Amino acid sequence: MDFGYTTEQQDLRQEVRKFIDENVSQGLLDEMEAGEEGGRGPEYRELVKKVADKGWIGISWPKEYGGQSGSRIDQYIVEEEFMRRGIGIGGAGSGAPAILAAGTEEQKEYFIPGMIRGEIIFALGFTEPQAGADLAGLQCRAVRDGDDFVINGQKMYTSAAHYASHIYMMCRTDPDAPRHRGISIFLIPMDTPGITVRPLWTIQSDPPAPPGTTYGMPRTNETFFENVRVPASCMLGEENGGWYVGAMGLNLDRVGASRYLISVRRDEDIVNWVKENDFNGYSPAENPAVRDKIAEMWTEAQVCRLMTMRSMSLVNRGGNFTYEGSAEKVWAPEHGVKTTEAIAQMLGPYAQLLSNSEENIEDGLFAHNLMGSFQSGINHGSVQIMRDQMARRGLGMPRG
Amino acid sequence: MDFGYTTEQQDLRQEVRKFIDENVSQGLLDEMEAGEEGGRGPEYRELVKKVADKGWIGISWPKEYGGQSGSRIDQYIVEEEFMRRGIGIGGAGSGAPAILAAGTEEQKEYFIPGMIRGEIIFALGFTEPQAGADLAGLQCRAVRDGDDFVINGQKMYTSAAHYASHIYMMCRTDPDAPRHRGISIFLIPMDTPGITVRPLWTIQSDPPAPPGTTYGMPRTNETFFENVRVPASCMLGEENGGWYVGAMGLNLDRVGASRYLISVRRDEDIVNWVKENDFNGYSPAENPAVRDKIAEMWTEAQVCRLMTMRSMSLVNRGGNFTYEGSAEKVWAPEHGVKTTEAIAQMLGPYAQLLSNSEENIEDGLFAHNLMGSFQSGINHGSVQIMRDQMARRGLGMPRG
Amino acid sequence: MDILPSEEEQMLKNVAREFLEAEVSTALVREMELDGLGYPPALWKQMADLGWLGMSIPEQFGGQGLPITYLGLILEEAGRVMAPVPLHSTMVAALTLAAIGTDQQKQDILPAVSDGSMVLTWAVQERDARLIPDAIELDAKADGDGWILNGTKMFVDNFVVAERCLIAARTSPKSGSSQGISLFIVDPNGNGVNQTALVTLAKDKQSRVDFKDHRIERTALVGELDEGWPLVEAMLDRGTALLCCQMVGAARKDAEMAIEYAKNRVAFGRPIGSFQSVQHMLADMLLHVDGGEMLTFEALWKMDEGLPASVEVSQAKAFCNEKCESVVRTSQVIHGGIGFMMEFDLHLWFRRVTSWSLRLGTTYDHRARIASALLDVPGQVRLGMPLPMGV
Amino acid sequence: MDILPSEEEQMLKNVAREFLEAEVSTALVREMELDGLGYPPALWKQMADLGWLGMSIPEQFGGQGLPITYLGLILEEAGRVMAPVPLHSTMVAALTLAAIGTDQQKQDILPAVSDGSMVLTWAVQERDARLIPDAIELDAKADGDGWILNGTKMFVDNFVVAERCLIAARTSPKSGSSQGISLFIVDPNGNGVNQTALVTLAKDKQSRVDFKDHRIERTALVGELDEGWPLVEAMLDRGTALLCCQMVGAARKDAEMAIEYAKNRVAFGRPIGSFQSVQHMLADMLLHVDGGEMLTFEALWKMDEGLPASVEVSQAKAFCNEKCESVVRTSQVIHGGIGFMMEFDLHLWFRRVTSWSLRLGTTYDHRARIASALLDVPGQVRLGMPLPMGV
Repeated sequence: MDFGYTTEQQDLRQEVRKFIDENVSQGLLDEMEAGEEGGRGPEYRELVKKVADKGWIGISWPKEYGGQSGSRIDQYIVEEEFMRRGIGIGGAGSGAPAILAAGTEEQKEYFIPGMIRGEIIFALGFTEPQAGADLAGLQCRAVRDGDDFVINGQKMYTSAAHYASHIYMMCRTDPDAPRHRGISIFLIPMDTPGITVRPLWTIQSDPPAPPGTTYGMPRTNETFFENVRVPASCMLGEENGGWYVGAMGLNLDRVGASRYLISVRRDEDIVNWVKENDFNGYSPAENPAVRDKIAEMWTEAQVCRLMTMRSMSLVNRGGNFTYEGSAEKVWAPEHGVKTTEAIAQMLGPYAQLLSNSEENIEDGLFAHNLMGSFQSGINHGSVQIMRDQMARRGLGMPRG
Repeated sequence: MDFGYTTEQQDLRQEVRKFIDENVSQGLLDEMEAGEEGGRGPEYRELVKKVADKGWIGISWPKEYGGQSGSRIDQYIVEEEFMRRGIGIGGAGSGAPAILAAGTEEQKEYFIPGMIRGEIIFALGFTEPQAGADLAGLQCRAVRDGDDFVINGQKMYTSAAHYASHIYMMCRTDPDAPRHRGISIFLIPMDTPGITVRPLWTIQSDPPAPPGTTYGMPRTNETFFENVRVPASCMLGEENGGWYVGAMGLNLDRVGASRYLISVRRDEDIVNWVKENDFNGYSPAENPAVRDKIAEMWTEAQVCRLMTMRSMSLVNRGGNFTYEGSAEKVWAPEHGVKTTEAIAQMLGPYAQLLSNSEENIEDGLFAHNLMGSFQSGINHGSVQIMRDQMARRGLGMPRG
Repeated sequence: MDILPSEEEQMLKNVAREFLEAEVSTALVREMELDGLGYPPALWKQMADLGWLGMSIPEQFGGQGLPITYLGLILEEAGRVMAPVPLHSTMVAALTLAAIGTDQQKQDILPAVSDGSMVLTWAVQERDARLIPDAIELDAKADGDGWILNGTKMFVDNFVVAERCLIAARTSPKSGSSQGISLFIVDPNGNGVNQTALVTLAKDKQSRVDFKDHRIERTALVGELDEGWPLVEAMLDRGTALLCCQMVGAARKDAEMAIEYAKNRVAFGRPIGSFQSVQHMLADMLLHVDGGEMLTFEALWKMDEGLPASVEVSQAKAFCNEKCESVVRTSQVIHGGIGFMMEFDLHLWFRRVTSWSLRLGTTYDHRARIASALLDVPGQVRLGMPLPMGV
Repeated sequence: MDILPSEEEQMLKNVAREFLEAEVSTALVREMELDGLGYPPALWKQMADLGWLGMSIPEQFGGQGLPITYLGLILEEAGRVMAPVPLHSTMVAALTLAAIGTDQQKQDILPAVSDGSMVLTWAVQERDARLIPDAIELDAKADGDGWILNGTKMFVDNFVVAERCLIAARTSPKSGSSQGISLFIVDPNGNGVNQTALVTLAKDKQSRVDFKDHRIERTALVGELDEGWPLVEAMLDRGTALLCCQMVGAARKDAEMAIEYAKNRVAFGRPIGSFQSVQHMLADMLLHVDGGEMLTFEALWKMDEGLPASVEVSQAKAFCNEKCESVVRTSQVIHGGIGFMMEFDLHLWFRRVTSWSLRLGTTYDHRARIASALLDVPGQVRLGMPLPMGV
């Protein structure tokens, strides 16, 4: 058991922090808040280029595709530091692990270096109007036509679709096969004819959520596919084997700093806020009942962190998850909701005041958190489904 | 809406209290603690006689069978006051509502007056080794033989079997019918040949739990039936219609003071204890975090009380439950567990000390509560099953 | 004892629901979030015509003199549809005046409230938003026959449309006791009174109100000078209980939407309402709404009976703060992604209940009050019986 | 960073589990509940022979000098089978002496501990059982070259079988600071020392210990006179973390029994483990045990690294108090009625974990300590980074 980092890793962390202090401009932060391009505008692309030059994107990805063949822990450290400033850089959540695991040589050579340069960004096309929690119920069809596939259907909550270069999507390729067996994955350029993106504005879009908000997404999308013709080479992995590639991708993508940070940053925020602020002389930090709750939440937050460290340890050993990924995905989101609501009760009526209100605190951060916190218990598999998985895969319980 | 009691009802309550103060002797309390006869020894029988003379047992039961044809609310008031001293007197939980609803004239004439006199006490024979939560899975067989039935099988947790005069039991009378359709109810004298009672000592038996303990049962039983021959007149309700009689009985029996008091008395106990005691000068009541928790628990306890009042209101109007009985049976037991564990953390290491320990507090009450509290969430239908029922019967959700 | 609604109460509830569901669409609710007034005056007039605004105002002042539980039922139904009307703020101020105002004050104001021609509000909280005497700093300096007000009130409802506002002000310096606070009627349009809009989760009409040398006359005083705190507490209790009515009404409707959705939404080849985990979430929603409703109406009933009700009010609000919030959050969760989308209506309820859960006392505040009643007064306690009243 | 057990650690854990599961039956556990000594000396000797008693004792005193995390793994496995041995109390006292005892004290005691010939214990709590300096009232009055002890200690483990007991006593009057407390070694069999058995949920061997004019010599002092509180705190931290190991070990075994039962027990025609509500209960048990285990071992690891670990210890205990208790209660619930029966073994775990959750600091105590570290020292906090250390 080693809960610490090597000197080299500590140095790396300091170097990343210094880099961020020096290179993350107000312009970039403003750009990220604008939201229209999901923060991936020119300032972001400029930053990614610099980060890529440092060799920090996809540290653990193979050298031959532009990575460093380095440690997953190092990659995690870099991602964690960027994520703390609200900046996602290529790594976990990128789709790369699935491409590296299941892609053809051509796909790896095309996509991975492009992702490292920040030129390739995937929207995820999994959910559909009638297939949310039950992903395998998807109906979007891809029909083979010679060397091509023709895709028709609709994807929901394709959050990055308005700025992504590609979509990483699941389609039904064999409607007669059992639900999980007739699905394939495609990697398709967003500018392919027949793709239409319609914005879905979230309840965090007006007024805009301040930086550091839980979830904090102003926009997601519906994406429609009408006779979208793509070459068969767009398929990732085996035809009709997409469920397993997709599931693996989700599992691997889940490992990283983002999941845990999104749920624990507010614990730090409230401690730091109450230490340095009061309401006309009265501080909630005086109240032992509030203090008790803060300590409880802080402890739970540590468990979020430790679960992430456990997953990283496991991945770094080349091990497989049985339930550890699902465990993270139950604990952190539920903690996020609990602590958000607890904090609101500490702040009382001030926790109602939004980002554009007079008298708000922390630019309305805690109020906006209230609108977003429950979302992370729903996205990418609800906490209910995660518990099912823990019981079934982790503990061998029979299906109901 | 009327949350109060009439002057007559308030007077009745005072009268009952005065009666209890004057008539509940130390001898009776000692007898109840002895546990061997479930507290139903000579002192108890003496008390019941006096209570019956006051007309207080089965107030709402029909006059023709020895009751008063009075109000359910009055009956509830009497039961509540006795239950607060830990004394169950005929009423809710007695089996009488089911006999009144489904019994033959002879059964009513025989059982109800006997129950009022305290001479007839039922053990409940529902659960079996392989049929706990799933009552309808019971296997105890009753086979018709001329005008008799012959019973073979085993019942678990027949708590009153060692002092009861009769057992109120469910048997399978048609093994070929669908599960719920082949069950009948029998009312059988415990001294019928072929019945054997084996004690099952609970974890609250040694050392004995002090009065006022949650649950607090030292003993329950397994009861074995070997070729027990009874006349067909022992059957309650229709042959093979016992599930519905039994279910109705459980529902009606659930309404009363016991369910709620068992879960809220400890809230009063802790408030009264911390107000009047300290540990060498330090009182947990000084700690605002403890105070916050006490107030939270007190509020939840009020909901226990209000749910009972709602059920009483509904029953008194002659209405039917949809989910209200199940709601009581979720809320109160879960509250009981929460408050018991919360209290233990207020008292720290003292909450470990049992009834026979030096230095214990309240005769070890809070320690013994820790051993019993979870039980009320299991008995007579687990909180899980109660929630299923709320969702299905109350809200019309489809079965899984 | 019969804690279920009587026939008459049920009828009132049914009428109110029918009217409000017909008149208050979510489109109207959304429109009023952006409206300058925040309410449609025509609807307000209709509610007056139905007798709702005078429901609990004495008959001699144009009302019906019905128990506050009746008004509570109206508020519950108003919460159900999130009726965008200044009902809560008007009623809290009006009932306070009806209880303790001078005859002249009542004559001037209550009939106009009953007939829908006057909107009221009230203001207690300041920047230190705790509802305790020490947090009242708004200065009322004696000036001849009147007072000069200086200071700031926070989180004042509907100040922009109110014609009168009841405020708690400090007429004597802080002394550690509750003395020195007085209750006044002020004119929101008076000189030296400025409001600044606060933008809240509920997107309702809350304001910061700044008083700068605002002069009020002798006739503005409500109750005794320096003895206003108990009056403020009674007003807060009334306001808090009536806010709980809104919370419970809104949470129940939100739960019903989740129930409906769970019956119809199919996943894994079956309605999601057939999954035990969803069923248990729904069962808990029911427990929580019912619990909040019973606690709330017991508090209102005690007020009607003239019994002490502060602990009951705090029980209701502490419970609703957590449990109604849990209900609306759970409804969001059951609805999945669509609940997060602006164009879907569900968030209208979620945002309001969340906002209300943060107003008129946090869970911590109310529990502290309950604990004090339980622990700081000698004498044994028994659930369901009056608490010891102290020496 | 790799928070999973190393190969060596895993091997130790496996060996310990194999040995303990073979040697410690529930029959033995039940027998020892009634036994005068409360432990089987032969088993104790075997554990010494396996090197477990000297695991974290320095090599020069007969031990192996391995990190405390190794000892933690042994305690975890001991908790799993509820090994009825005075391991915890002996190790806490021994490690304290190893850290701060005089050479003579170490020579006298540690080799005897390592080879299994001496059982130790320690005593801090008194009737006011809070673990704060002000609660230490046991009086040590200077008397020539020694001290005279008068007072009472509570909740002392294994006092009946211990040959030495470390105690915290007051050598100077209370001053509001942590000064004036000293740590001593006492002989449980000395004159004027009397123990009274306490009967606990765990049915273990706890005592009240009364000192009446018990005289100790100069050589009994551990550390500096009047400066003992920081040493007591370090001892408490060690003891608390090691108790968490036991809790986690016992809770995990209890969870495993529930898992097994859920797979096999049939209701409604299917294993109860196929019901989603049961599955979710099991999933939560897993979250809770894992969480407690990771928090606990991070605390031990920090101790090994010589880093401040008090906050980590409090995190572990506050969490385990609630969550390990939840695990064993949930296991009872899943087992239904049989778990409530004396003749079924499950309650053995339930009673012990419940008892342990009440010892060495309540959840309130530990959270107050965490809150103080977070809130009372200036400087920004960041999760996973050292907290500000103050000025």
